[in-house]
Amino acid sequence: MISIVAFLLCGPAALLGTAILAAAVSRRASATSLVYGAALAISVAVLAIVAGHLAGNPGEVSAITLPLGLPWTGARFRLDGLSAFFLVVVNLGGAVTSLYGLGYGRHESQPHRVLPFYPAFLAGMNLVVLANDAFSFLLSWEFMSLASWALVMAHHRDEANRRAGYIYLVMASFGTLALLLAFGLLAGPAGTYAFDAMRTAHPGLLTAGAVLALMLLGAGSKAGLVPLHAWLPLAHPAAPSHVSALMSGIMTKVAVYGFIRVVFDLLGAPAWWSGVVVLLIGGVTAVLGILHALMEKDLKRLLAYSTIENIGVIFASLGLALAFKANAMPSAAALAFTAALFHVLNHSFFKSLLFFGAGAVLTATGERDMEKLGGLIHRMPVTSFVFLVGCVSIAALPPFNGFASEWLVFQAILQSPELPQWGLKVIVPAVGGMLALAAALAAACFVKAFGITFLGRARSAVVGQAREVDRPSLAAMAVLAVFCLLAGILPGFVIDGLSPVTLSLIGESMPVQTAQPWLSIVPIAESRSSYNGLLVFVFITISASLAAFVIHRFASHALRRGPAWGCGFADAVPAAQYTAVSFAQPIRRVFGGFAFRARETVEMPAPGALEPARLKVDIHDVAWETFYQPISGAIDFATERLNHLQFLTIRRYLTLVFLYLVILLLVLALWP
Amino acid sequence: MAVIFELAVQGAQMLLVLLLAPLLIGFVRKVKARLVRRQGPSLIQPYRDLARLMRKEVVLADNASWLFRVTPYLIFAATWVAAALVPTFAAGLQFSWTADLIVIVALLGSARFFQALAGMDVGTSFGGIGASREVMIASLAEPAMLLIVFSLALVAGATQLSTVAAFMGSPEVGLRVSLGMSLIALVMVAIAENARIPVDNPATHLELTMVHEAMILEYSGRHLAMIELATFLKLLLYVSLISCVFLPWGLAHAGAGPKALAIGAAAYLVKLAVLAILLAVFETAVAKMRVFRVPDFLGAALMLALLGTLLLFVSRSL
Amino acid sequence: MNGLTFDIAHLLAGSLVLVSFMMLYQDRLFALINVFALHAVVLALSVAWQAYIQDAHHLYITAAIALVFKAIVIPVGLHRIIQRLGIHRDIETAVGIGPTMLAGIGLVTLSMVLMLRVTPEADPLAREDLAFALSIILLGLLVMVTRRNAVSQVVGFMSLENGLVLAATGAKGMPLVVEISVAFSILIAFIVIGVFLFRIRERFDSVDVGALDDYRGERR
Amino acid sequence: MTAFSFDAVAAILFIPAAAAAILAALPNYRMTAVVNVIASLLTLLAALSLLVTERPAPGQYLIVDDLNIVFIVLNTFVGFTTSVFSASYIAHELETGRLTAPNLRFYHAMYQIMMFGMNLAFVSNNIGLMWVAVELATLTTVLMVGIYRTHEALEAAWKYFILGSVGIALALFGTILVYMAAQPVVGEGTNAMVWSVLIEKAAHFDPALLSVAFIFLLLGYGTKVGLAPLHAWLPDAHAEGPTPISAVLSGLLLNVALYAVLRFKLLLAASPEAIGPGPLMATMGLTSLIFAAFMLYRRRDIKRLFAYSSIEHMGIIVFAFGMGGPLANFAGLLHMVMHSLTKSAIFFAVGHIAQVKGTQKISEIKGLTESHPGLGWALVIGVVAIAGLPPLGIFMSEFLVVSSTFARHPLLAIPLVFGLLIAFGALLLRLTSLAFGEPRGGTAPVEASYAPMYSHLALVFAAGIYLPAPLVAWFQHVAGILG
Repeated sequence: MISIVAFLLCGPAALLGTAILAAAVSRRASATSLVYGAALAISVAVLAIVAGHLAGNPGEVSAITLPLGLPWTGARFRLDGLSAFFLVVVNLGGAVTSLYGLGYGRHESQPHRVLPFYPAFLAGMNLVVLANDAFSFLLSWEFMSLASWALVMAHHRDEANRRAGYIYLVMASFGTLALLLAFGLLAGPAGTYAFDAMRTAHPGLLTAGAVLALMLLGAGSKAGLVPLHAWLPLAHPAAPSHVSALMSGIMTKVAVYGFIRVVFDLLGAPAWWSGVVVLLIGGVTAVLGILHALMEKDLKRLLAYSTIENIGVIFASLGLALAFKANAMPSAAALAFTAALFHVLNHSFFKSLLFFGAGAVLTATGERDMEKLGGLIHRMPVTSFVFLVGCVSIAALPPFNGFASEWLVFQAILQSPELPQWGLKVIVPAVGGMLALAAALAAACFVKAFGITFLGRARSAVVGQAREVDRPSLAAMAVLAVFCLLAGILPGFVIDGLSPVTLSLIGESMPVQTAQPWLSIVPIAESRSSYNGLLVFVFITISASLAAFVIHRFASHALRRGPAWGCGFADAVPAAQYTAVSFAQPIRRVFGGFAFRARETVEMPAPGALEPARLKVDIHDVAWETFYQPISGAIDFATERLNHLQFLTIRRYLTLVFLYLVILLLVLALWP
Repeated sequence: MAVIFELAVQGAQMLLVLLLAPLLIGFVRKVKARLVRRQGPSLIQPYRDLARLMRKEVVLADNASWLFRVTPYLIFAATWVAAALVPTFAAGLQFSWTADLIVIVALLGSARFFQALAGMDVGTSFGGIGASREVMIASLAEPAMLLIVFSLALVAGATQLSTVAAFMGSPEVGLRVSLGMSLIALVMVAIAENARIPVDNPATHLELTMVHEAMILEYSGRHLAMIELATFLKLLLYVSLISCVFLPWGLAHAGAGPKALAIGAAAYLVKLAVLAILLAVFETAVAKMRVFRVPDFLGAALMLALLGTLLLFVSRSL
Repeated sequence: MNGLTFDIAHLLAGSLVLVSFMMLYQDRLFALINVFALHAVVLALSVAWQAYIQDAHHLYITAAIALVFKAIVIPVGLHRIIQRLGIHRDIETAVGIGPTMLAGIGLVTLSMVLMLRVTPEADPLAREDLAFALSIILLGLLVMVTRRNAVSQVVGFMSLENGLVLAATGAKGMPLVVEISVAFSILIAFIVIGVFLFRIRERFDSVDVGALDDYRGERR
Repeated sequence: MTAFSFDAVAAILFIPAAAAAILAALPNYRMTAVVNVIASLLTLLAALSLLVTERPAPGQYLIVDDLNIVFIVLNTFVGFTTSVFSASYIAHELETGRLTAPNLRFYHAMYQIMMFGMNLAFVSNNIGLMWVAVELATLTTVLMVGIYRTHEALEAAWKYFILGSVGIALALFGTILVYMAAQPVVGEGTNAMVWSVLIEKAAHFDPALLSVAFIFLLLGYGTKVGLAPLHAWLPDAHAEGPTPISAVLSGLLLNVALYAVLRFKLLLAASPEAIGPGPLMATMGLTSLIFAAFMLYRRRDIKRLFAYSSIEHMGIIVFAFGMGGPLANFAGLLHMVMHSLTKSAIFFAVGHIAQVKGTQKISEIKGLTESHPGLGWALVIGVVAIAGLPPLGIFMSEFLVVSSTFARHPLLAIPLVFGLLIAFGALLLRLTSLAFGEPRGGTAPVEASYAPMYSHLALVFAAGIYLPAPLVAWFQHVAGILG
């Protein structure tokens, strides 16, 4: 009997085949629908297989070794709970994105630069999740980066995109090298690169610490942890929107998978301080990410930054899980870990949805700059509705899914008093505060995103000819919106679905949720805390419609259209509306000082001069200026200095040889 | 049978908050008026206002979208559900486990979210001002609130309000510094959230420092009524939150009989009255502060809450 | 072997080193070439002596090669080139004589130290020869390094080759293939250099490598 | 059987030599190109026949063992593909008048002599003979580098010649010293230069002599490997010579020198008291890697850019062999093969590019994937491969080198990774400006065939995914030999 992994591997294989085919036919008109259709079908098929597997025996592990890749290790692939879950995330995202691409791809100006790499990208992510030895893992990992790089370079005539692609790939290979070192440590001098072997070998404390640090560098740079995030807000928006959705919604999750796989699975029992490190990094990442997002006026960049925030949340709760696991508090660890995975799933939903929305706006108006948008809700009702759903979900508002997972995170944080170490006792609530701050700021950020883009009046002419986008795109977005709602009101099912994963990695899982009365979720005990999204949803709908009905029925339902009141001010030009920048101004005033050394200067014209006064705002990316600029400066200096060696005379070159010889001989003379 | 009774009690609570909310506002206004030696409107004036607004026709800005028209009902519904889930006269009601304190905070958050959006919908500069300032205030108030929740939960070992209330009612609580800090922080947050003086002035229009009123400037008729009602409910919610957490005396408990419930109701009314008077006195005593002083105000609340949480670790007895 | 033969071999090799030193402080091209001719002559002598004491007759060939090619043909050729290029009046040391001499002394000591570490039971004559050969090679390199002019660099290079020949002949019973290859390589070297000098003559006005060096692949 | 296979060895040497003679005589250049290709093909076939036939016992002059078969097959293969490439390339040069018919006769003859020299170096069992062969190959390439007779070409050739002949001298001295060390043990005469004899008796040689010898050999042959700071000739020779020669230099000649170094490393490793060759080689390798990585940034000439990348990769290979151990040696061999294939493919691409764009200046070549998709994407794949990204072969070897190093000497892995990253940044930077952006420069189509280029890339790609078991076993055996 062929193991299920073999079936699953057919997916990526087929995707690669599609990629090659696409490279051949990419200049035909029919290529777009062909490629995306194929990708859709394959993703759905893989989903079906995984679903069948989970429905049948979720705990069961099946592995296979192909005679490929690294000789004497072979290409090993393995399906366990964790990879099954991430397979679902990847292929769900892949399927929806392909559906979206069926419509969106038609507007692509250079399809031959997108179509071949899109399936390859999907295949890469699938393989990463299935890989079971260091070599295949890294190969798929870097292949994934490479394919996405090609997609980022799709619109290569734009200088900014080229720069984004460059920084992206350099950071990516930096991450890969870090992972390579980590695996080198785990494999040991004998070079046992199979994960199974690493799992059994329990490294010492120092090694474990080094591996953790390297994983934070490697997986973190891909996921976008501060300060390794610099490439992310450049690269994600540069790609075509559906690819941005994949990169932001799915690829970052693959990075999270890598982190979990190594730190929770291969590394064995963690030390408590590892939890501290991950927690702090997560918290800082969350706050800084969302603050940057608030300062953005480019819609896609805003979304990219908010991805950084969500990654921060995920890593923070992973850190919690580590801390609890280290202190033998399996139930709390299971709670935190479940929260992390749940948030992974949710973020893949709403972030893809939001990027799709941004893509729709881009197709309709050709604009990403929110300052030129506004009032789209009248022209694109459906898009704006689903986008709103996305915003509500990502802002962690009940009864949508974002809230469910954040609620679980907070519940996990509330377990901290049982932790023995003082450091953790103090840090965990502080991080909790950071996460709360991040959540509140996220709400603010997406009020801005939706309000400036879709509400108000049109800020430029491009909005005038905006049309609702094509059906496939709308369908994709609608599907995701439904997912967001369902995961929000029926979280119990998701949590129970995750229990095998937690069971395998933590050793315990959360209590069964779907058995609870009224389908509410109860992490520990009902007396402690509980949440019932379904009922909240029902109550709100009932009472809202009830109120509406009562008033319309018994009071008045008269309605008259008139000019806006605006405290009696005459109807001002649309430019007088609040803009993205001005909307963020109060928050910039509050946090800008320390977060990005923001400075506002007012340029007053000379007395009597006619030009208007100007308010100049300059914002600095502290991480960029603290880490990246010095490095590039140093490289610049070094190259400048060494470059002189290209311009010596032959005699001087001979002198070099001569000196080298003499030095070596001296060494030899002094050799004991 | 018992279930029916429980449901009845729950329903009673929902209606109660709905009916009491305008009265509370009226009472506060009355007291404030008396404090400055004015006659002031009658206690039921808010009811009259609401009824009048509901009968009036709605004047809708040309640019207003469907969101603008749906929002009032959403805000009302969210606030009402939240308010109905806070124990007023009795804890541990039928649906109390639907949502714990965090969820209640989040429900208010979603109400605010939609209100801010509605403020931006018409596209006047006032709406923008209101929305941007509101989210700024919220971005500080919500973390503070959550930290308060943390410290309560760490003391009571739960975020379930009924449990917290029961615990706070029980003798082993004693007097704790951290709880005091949380109380102060909670009051500050409540003031900010309800747009009361000194953070915002509910009684003014056309003042560039206004926040809440600026967002609802374009509303009229039944929509305005809904929003006003939601505002009243919010105030009631916070008052009853404070009362049930910090003055849990007389609170009837799960499965209690009619007598206990009656006592609870009476106690609840008394608490409301006391807190309302305190609020009125406070508001008359202090002056409105500049908008950009508000972050400092809330920052103080945040720090207090965090401090309260951390103190819990330093010593269990504090 | 008896002391006398050893001393003579020693003497010749030593004098070869001495001549190398003489090369170091020549700053006129003609003088340099003349000293090189002397160098070649001494080399021929010592090779011949080696052939005698090892009674390895093929070494006489090497000696002849050294004498004919290095002591006569090449110096003459170089004289021609210099006259044709009209660079005989150049003063072309890059480093002062004094430092160069000091460096030379250092190099000789270095090679001595290195070679005396060789286990004594190895043939002592071979050891001494190697030590001298090594110092000659290093001095030859030093000449190349301290001279600006292409011709003198060629000379330095060939004195280096002389050191090689000395070493090779010192190695008992080393197959002829080596000597031939040495001569062979020098021949090729000379031809190629000649070709180059010729071409370079075509292109520029001097063989001064500095003239070549003004273009170094990538001008900034 | 034995006889036949020995004939194969003879053929590898004879065919190029004969071809050289013929080519020197042939007037017509189309003819010469064809003959050149055919000769290279025959040599390749002869080399391949070595794989299947059993090997002769090592004689006094020639030897065939697992170690050099790797090199021979690689050498003849790349030699063949390059001859195919050079046919079209040279035809174009002739049209543009950069070369004349006599030049060409000379060029092809030299090409075959060079192949002869390299093959001889590989099969020679006699360290003296090996030395002669290496020098022969070097001198021929010197002449080919200078073939354009431009100011730059002459300077490059002159630099190459001077530095090269110093290398020659040092290597020869090293060889003599080895003989001196062997002579007391093995006895006088040719035997004391026969490698297969030396390696058996090496344990009894005088360690001090061997150490000095190795230093001279390392520097002498290392000059041709292009290790910094002995590299100076390499970039200019690559940049100024005809592109096929650049390809051969990077792909083959460096390997010849490397092969020599390896042979002597084995010799030294066999003698316990002698200085350890590993640390020396590892240090030189790291130095070259990091140095070249930094040098990559400011290159303006596309061929010089890739020349420096050759230095970088030679550094990696030498480092790997210096580290030693089955993993590192395997990685080193694999890396060498992959680098030869990839780098020559890149030079093929660069040759086409330089011809269609009419310049070698990086700043004047842009948007290749737009103007010449086939060429541009080939360049992208090539550079991606040389930068060590999967799914191409070099990734596997770098994976092995880095991870095994880090597991054994973490502190050595840090500079290694650092160098790799720096180099990657530089290559990618140049690639971005070459292959993407607004197209710039000539847009005339390339009439030459892409077959050699793509065949190399295909091989590299296949190797990155799947290494056949026999190949692996063979490499592992060789890695075992290398200790």
